[in-house]
Amino acid sequence: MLLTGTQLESKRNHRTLFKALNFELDAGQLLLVEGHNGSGKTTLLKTLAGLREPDAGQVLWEAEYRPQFVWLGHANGIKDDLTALENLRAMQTNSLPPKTVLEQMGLAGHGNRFPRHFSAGMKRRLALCRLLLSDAPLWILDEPQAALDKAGIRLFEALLSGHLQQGGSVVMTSHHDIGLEGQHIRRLGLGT
Amino acid sequence: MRLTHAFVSLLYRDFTVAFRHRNEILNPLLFFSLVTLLFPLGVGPSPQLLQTIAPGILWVAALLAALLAADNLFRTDYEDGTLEQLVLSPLPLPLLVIAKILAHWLVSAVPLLLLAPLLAVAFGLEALAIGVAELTLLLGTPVLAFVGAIGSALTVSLKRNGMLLALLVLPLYMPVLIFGSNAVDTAAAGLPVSGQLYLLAAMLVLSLTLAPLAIAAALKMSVSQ
Amino acid sequence: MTEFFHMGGYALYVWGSLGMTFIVLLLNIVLPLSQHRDVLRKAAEFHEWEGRDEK
Amino acid sequence: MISILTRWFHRLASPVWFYRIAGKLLPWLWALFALLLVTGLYGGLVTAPADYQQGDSFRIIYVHVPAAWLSMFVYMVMAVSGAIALIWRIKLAEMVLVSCAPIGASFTFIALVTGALWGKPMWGAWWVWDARLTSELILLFLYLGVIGLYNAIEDKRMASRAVAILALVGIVNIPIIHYSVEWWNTLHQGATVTKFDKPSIHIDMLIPLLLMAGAFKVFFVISLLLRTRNELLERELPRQWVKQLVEENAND
Repeated sequence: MLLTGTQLESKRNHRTLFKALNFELDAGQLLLVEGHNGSGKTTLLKTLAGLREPDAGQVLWEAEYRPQFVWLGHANGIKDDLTALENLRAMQTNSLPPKTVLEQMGLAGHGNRFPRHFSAGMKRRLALCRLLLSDAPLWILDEPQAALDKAGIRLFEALLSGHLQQGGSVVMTSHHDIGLEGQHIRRLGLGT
Repeated sequence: MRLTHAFVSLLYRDFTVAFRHRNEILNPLLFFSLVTLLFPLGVGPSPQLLQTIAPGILWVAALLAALLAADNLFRTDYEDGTLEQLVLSPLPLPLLVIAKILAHWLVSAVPLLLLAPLLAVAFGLEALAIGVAELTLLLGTPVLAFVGAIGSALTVSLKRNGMLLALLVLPLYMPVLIFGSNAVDTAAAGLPVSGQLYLLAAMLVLSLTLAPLAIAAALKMSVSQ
Repeated sequence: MTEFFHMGGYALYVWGSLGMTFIVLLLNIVLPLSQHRDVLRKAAEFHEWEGRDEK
Repeated sequence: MISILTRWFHRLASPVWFYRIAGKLLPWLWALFALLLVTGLYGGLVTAPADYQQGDSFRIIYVHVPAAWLSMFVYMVMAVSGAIALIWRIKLAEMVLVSCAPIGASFTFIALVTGALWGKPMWGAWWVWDARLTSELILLFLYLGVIGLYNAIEDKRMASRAVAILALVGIVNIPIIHYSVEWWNTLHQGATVTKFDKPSIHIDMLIPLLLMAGAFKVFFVISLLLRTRNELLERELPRQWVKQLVEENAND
């Protein structure tokens, strides 16, 4: 098992976001975290990413420590004052040419423009380039499809299935349904 | 190798972002000169008086400019999500923090160093005192940047934190102010200033080694909000 | 006795310091005690409310 | 030996145990405080001879000096519990850290006001830029910074971590601030001759001073226990043991 969460609990002062949470995730699988707004989805993802410590319980990794992973939060993690290509070079950890990644995400020709002038959907696509610019086996994504148009969502789902087929794994939250065949997906409901 | 590459590229990136906001680089400078301008209006134009209080004024103005600049050191990165990515980077956060603060210092404090002599002349300081003032500012402003960054990292996740940042950081600025302005005073009186300069240098080394650890811990705390 | 209170002419300063000190000390006892009462009341409300949920 | 220590250490961390122990200790501490205070004050105000130079106004040191000592001691306790909270994540250390700040600020305030009240008769000025008083004033701002930061962050666990970091940064800076102010003061010595160090301490002047210092330290522990208990109840409100506590409290 790549990742197992045992008896996880997280609180903000007295408000318990989640309690006694158990789940597992194996390589090649996607864990879809669902729940209404404020049910602690983002907090759970931050706990998995190590940005935040759980109040109780623990996250166990197959290789005792957290593998390399890509994090995508609500915020895009891109600088409005760097050109799209400069942003890509900043987030890059593998050696893929940024220009081809830009084209792959449907942003061809915008390389030297500033994200400040991009639409929300284009900014999200630029942020999603982070997934292609890293060989990390694990993706932790917080509502990656936010602000994406239909074509963008299809593009993103293609990325997902490609990553899963290569044995990668994903933990993500989403309000849209995921257009993948069911066998890869595990679901985890919060705030029931 | 990956570390120096990341260090340099982060430094370069922050530099380009700052340069794309050229007008914002002027803010600390305008603030610095305006504050120094206030004192003659307040205490009167008599040259002897201005000459004696000039070191203090220059240093208090530099202190306040550093405090003002410290506030938006991490704020934009926090809002656009790049701070999260920086904290999650596999490279040691304290070192990346040093790169960020070095870029911040180059952009906000170095122009100040160029402007200070002009204002010092306006206050009637002679060449030697101005030279020493430059030296103390050169040694002191990085300390102000690092200590300001600790306060900024602790309060970046808070909505309105202007006064709190000043309350946290100004007491820690006081030793730099004491030795900085006094060194210029003593130089103006023609006495040796090596003692003060060594102490400023010691504070610089201390903040260069310890502050990044506190800043990294504070950023991890702020990002987890 | 009045000689004692006179404090060699410094009565204002000596008794002023002592008085001020004890006011601050008193505050450091009275405030926590009243907070203690408030917290217990808050806890009582919380648990009493909690109790009604379980029934 | 180690196993006893670690067991004790972990039991200390369990809230119920701490709450009960604090409750038992308080009456004894009150008795000790009263004893030390009465003997200290009696010694300081009655038996100790008047100072040949300052007359009876020197008696203010029986409040000023213990408060100044304690204001430093409390910051150190704060920094140590901050370090424990950061390194071992012990909740109780976070609560002690947070409860120390207001007490430290109060004693710094006492030291400042009594310092001014002592300075007035001797040098005719309410405020004297003396090295010790100036350091004390800066220490007050350090405490206010800690209190300000803690109240500015809503999530109490994050606030405690932030305050722990600030307390450690503070403890590193306190010696630097102290010696630079000391140096700054001797440098501008020409302005006002301020000989603020304690007058030549005669034995029956010293005993009450130590008694008063002891009384203040015991008082610090009392106020700390009271505040930490409140912090404990606040944080552990939904817990079962708080429920029983409330019920116990209701019927007696």
